[in-house]
Amino acid sequence: MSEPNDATFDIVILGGGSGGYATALRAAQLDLSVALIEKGKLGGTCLHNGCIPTKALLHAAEIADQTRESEQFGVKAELVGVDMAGVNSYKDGVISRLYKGLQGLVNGSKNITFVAGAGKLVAPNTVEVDGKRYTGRNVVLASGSYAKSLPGLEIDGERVITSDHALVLDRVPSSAIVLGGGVIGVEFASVWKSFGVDVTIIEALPRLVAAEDEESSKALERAFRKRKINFKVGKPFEKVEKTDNGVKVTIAGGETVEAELLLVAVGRGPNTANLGYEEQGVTMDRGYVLTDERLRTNVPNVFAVGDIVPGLQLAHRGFQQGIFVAEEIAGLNPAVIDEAGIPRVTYCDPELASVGLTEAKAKEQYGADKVKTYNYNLGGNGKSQILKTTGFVKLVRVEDGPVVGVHMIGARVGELIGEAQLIYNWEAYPAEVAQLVHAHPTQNEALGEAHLALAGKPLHSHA
Amino acid sequence: MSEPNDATFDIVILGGGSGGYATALRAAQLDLSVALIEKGKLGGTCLHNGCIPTKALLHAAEIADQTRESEQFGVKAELVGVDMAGVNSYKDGVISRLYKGLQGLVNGSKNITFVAGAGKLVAPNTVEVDGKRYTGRNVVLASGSYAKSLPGLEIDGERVITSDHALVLDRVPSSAIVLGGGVIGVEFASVWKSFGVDVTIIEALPRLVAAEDEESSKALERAFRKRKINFKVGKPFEKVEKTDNGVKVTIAGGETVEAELLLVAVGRGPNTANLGYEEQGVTMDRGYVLTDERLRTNVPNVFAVGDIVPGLQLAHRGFQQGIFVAEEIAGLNPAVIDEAGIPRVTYCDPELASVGLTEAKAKEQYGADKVKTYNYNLGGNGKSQILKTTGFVKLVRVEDGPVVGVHMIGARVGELIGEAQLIYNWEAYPAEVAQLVHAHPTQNEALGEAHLALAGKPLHSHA
Amino acid sequence: VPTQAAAPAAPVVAPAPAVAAAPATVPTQNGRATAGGAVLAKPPVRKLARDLGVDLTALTGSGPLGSITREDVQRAAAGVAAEPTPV
Ligand SMILES: Cc1cc2nc3c(=O)[nH]c(=O)nc-3n(C[C@H](O)[C@H](O)[C@H](O)COP(=O)(O)OP(=O)(O)OC[C@H]3O[C@@H](n4cnc5c(N)ncnc54)[C@H](O)[C@@H]3O)c2cc1C
Ligand SMILES: Cc1cc2nc3c(=O)[nH]c(=O)nc-3n(C[C@H](O)[C@H](O)[C@H](O)COP(=O)(O)OP(=O)(O)OC[C@H]3O[C@@H](n4cnc5c(N)ncnc54)[C@H](O)[C@@H]3O)c2cc1C
Repeated sequence: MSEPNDATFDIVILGGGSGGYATALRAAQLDLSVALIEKGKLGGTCLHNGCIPTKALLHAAEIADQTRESEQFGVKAELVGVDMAGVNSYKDGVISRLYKGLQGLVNGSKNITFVAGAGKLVAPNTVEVDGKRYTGRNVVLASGSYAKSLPGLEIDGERVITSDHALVLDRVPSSAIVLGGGVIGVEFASVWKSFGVDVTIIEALPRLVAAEDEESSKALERAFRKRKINFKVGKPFEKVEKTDNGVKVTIAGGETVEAELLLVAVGRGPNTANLGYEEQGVTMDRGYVLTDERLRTNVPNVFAVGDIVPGLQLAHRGFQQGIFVAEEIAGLNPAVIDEAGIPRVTYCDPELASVGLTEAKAKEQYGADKVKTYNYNLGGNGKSQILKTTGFVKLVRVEDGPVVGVHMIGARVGELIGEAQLIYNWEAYPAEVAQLVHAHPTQNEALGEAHLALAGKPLHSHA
Repeated sequence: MSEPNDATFDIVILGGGSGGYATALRAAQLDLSVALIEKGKLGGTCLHNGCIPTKALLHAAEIADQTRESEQFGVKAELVGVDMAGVNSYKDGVISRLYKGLQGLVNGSKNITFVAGAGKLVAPNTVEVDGKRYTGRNVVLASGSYAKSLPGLEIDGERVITSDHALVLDRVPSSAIVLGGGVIGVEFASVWKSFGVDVTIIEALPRLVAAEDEESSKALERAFRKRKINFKVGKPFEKVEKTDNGVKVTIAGGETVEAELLLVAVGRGPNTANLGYEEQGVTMDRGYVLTDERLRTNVPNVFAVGDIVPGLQLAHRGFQQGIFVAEEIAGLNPAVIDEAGIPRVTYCDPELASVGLTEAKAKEQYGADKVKTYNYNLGGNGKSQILKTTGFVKLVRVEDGPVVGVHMIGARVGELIGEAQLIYNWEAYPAEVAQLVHAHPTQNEALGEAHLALAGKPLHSHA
Repeated sequence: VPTQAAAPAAPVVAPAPAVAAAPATVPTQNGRATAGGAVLAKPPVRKLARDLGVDLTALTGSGPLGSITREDVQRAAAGVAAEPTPV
C-alpha cells in the first residue's frame, strides 16, 4: 500500500488551528516527527476569523468610546467617525504580524512537516491529502468548527451573515440585529454600538451570556441597557424576511424587528462532516468527536482536540489540549485537564471573566448550605473609579474550603483572570489570598479585597 | 494624670493615612477600641495627594494619547486640547467619592473614635491632641511622609514645586523639568508629555527607575526616548536659578536646562519631626522609626507602620502592615511580611510592574550560576499587539527551584501583578504555572507564555 | 466613647527583643496553617498532590512548620507509582 511518496510520522495532525498547531509545536519540542495538515491558513479560526480580529475590533471600539466620552476626563476631543477601511487595515496588520510569527515557529521546526491541502482520514492511522497519504503512529483530529445557523435560516453573506462576514464588513451598518446573546453575539453587539450602530440582540434563553453566573448576566444586561444596546431575551427566533433595505426578523409571540442586517451568532458546530471520521470507526455524537478525559477517541492512537471535542470552544482550551496530547503521546503522563479550571473571558464592554463554578453549579455540587459567596462592588475600587467603570468581583467558596468560582464584570477585568485561574486551580483558601495585599491602586486589588472580605477581614468594604 | 475628658483605648493611632486607617479598620473588626488621630484628611497622602490623583491624571493622559493616535486604529478623532479645569474636576470627583466611602467605613465602626487634630506623643502610651490625652494599651505611629527637597533647593510652590503642587496645577505648562527619575518622577513626566508638555527628567543615578531590574530601566528609557521624553541620567543636580519665564537648572558638568517649572521628585522623607517620638525614647534613624520584623519599636507596645518605617513607600505596604499590627495586638500571631513579596507598580506609559527579586539581587542571593531568567517579548502576545504596545515579561527563577522575581513592562501590565504576586509568594515553579494555559487573547497570557518557556515548553515563542 | 475595660486584653506583651526570636514552633497564618483546616502546604503543592493522586492528609510534612513540600508529595507519588499501574 505504501507508495513511494507516502510518508510516516509519529503524529499526523488534521487541522492547523489552535488545537492542531499547539499539538505540533509541543510534539516537535519532544522530538516527535509531525505532519501538520491545513487546508486554509495556519492559525485557523482564532487567528484569522475569531479571537484576534474580534479583539482588534473591540479595541477600536474602546478607542471610539473613549474619544466620545473624553470630556468626562478633561480631554477635549471630537470623534469624527469610524473609518472601516482604517479599522480593517489595523486589524489585518495585527493578524498578519502574528501569522508571520506563527509561521516562523512552525517552519522553523525541523520536526514539523507542514502540508497545505484538505485532508481526509482514510485509515485509522492515515490522512490523505491530494492523493498523498500521511501515516502516523498517532493521529490527532483538530478540524475545528464553523458558524452554525438555524433550520430555515439561510446565510447569504450579505444581509444575513455570520461572524466570518461581519469581520470583513467594509462599512458600518446603520442598524443590526444580532441573533444570539452568547459570547460572540454580545461582542459584536458591543463593537457595533461603539461604532454608532443601532443594535438589537435576540436571545432564546432567558438571559444574555447564559453560561455565566446569573449575577454576571444581570450586570451585563444592566450595562447594555445603559449603553442603549437593545436586547430581547427568552424570545426564540421564528423567521427572517428580506425588506427593501435589509431584514425583518420575527420572534416568538409575533414581535418583529427590522435592521440593515442580521448577524447569526447561534453557536459553532463541529467541522467533521465528510472527513472520514465515522468511516474509520470514530465514535461521534451529533458531529462532535467523543473522547475520554485523556482525549483519546475509541480508535486506538486516534486523539481529538479543540472545538470538535464537546465542551468549551476556546482557543486556549485547544492549546492546552494540544499540549496535553503531545505529552501523552510522548509518554509524559500529563495531568488530566479540569475543564472548569479553564478561564473564560468575554471581551465586550464591560468585560466578563470567570473561572471555576457558578454559584448555582457550586450549590448543586456541594449543597446550598455549604456554599458561601461574596460580591465586591467595583465602586470601592479606586482604579475602577478612575476608569469610570462599574461591576464586581464575585467569589464562590465552599464553607471552610477553597475558592471554587470567580466571576467578574467591569472594564478590563479580563486581565484579572490569570490570578483567578491560579486561585481556582490551586484550590486556594480566601485567607491565603487575603494575606497578600494587592497593589494599590489597581483593579486586581478588587480581587484582593474580595478575598479579604470573604476571609472575614474586609479592608475597603463591609463584611 | 487622667483628666475627666481623657480616654483610654486598646490602640491609639497617630495618623489616618493608608497605614493608620488600615490598622484602625482591622483592629475594629477584632473588637479592639481605637482612637484614630488625623490632622488633615482621613486617607492621607495616598488618597488626597498621592496614588489616586496621580492615577487619575495618568488616565486622562492615556485618553489624550489614544485620541491623538486614534487614526492608527481606524477611528477618526481630533484632539482639541487638555482642559485642566476639566481634568481637575474629574480627579477631584474620584477622590471625593472614595473619601466618602472611607469616611463611611471609619465612622460606621462603633469601635473607632476619629479624632481630628494634630497629635503628639507625650508619653510612650499617650498622644495629646489639642490638650486632650488619648492613652492606649498600644500606640501605632503612622504619621507618613512628605516630599523631600535637596540642600539649597527651595520649594516656592510656583516655579519650583513638589508633587503636592503639581497635582493641583490649574494649567498645562509649556515645559517642565522633573528632578528625579524614580516612580513619582517618571509618572509626572509621562502625564505631562501626554498633555503636550516638553519634559526633561534629570536623574543622578545611572538609570531611570533604578530600583527596578536593569532590563526594565533600559526598556523604559527606550520607550521614553520614542515618546520624546528627554532625560539625563547619571547627572546630579547642581543648582536652580529663576529666569524671566521659569527656571534654569544646572547639572553636573555644567550643562543647563530651562523650562517653565521644576518638579522636585527626589524622594519622600519620614514625617516624624517634633512629634515626640525621640523624646519618648523611640529609636530612630535619620528620621525613620526603626522596628523589628513584627513592626514593634524598641518601646514596649509602640508600633510603627507605613512610610515612616524604612522600606518600600507604598500604600498597600501600609495596608498590609496596618492589618498585621492590628492582628499582632489582637494576639493572632500573623506571619511576618516578606517585603520582597509586596508588588510594585509604576503607572507611567508604558507601565512597569514587579514583585520579588531583580536578576542582580537574585544572583547576589543565590549565586550567578543558580539563577535562570527568561524574557518573553510582548511582540508575541496578541493582545499587546492589539494595544500596539511593546515590552516584556521577565522571569527570574532559581535553578530547579521556584520563581523568585517577575518584571514586566508595557501598557497596562500593572494589572498582571496580582498573578505574579501569588506566584512569587506561593513559591510556584514555572511548570506549575505553565500547566494552566492562560486565556486567549489577553496580556496575562504573556505571563503564562513566559512560564511555559521557562518550563522548557514554549508555545508562542522560542525557548 | 472609649474603651470597655474588658476589651480583649491586648495580649502578648513581652517587650520584643529588637530581633524577634522567630517563634519557630508556633504555626502562623502563613498560608500554611490556614483557617478552615486546610492542609499545611502552599497552594501549588496542593495542586501537585492532586495531579499525582497523593492524599495530603496522609503525609507528614518535612518543610518549615511541618508544611508539606513538593519533595514530600513526589516521594509519596513515587511510592504509589511503584505499584503496578495499568497502562
Ligand atoms: C468570532 C469568534 C471569536 C472568538 N473569540 C475567541 C476568544 O476571544 N478567545 C477564545 O479563546 N476563543 C475564541 N473563539 C473560539 C476559537 O476561535 C476556537 O475555540 C478555536 O479556534 C478552536 O481551535 P481548533 O483548533 O479546534 O479549530 P480551528 O481554529 O477552527 O482550526 C481548525 C483548522 O482545521 C482546518 N481544517 C478543517 N478541516 C480540514 C481538512 N479537511 N483538511 C485540512 N485542514 C482542515 C481549518 O482550515 C482550520 O484552520 C472565537 C471564535 C469566533 C468564531
Ligand atoms: C505623588 C505620589 C504618588 C504615589 N503613588 C502611589 C501609588 O500609585 N501606589 C502606592 O502604593 N503608593 C503611592 N504613593 C505612596 C503612598 O501615598 C504612601 O506610601 C502612603 O500614603 C503611605 O501611607 P502612610 O499611612 O504611611 O502615610 P500617609 O498617607 O502620608 O498618612 C499619614 C497621615 O498622618 C497624618 N499626620 C501626620 N502627622 C500627624 C500628626 N502630628 N497628627 C495627626 N495626624 C498626623 C497626615 O496628615 C496623614 O494623613 C504615592 C505617593 C505620592 C506622593
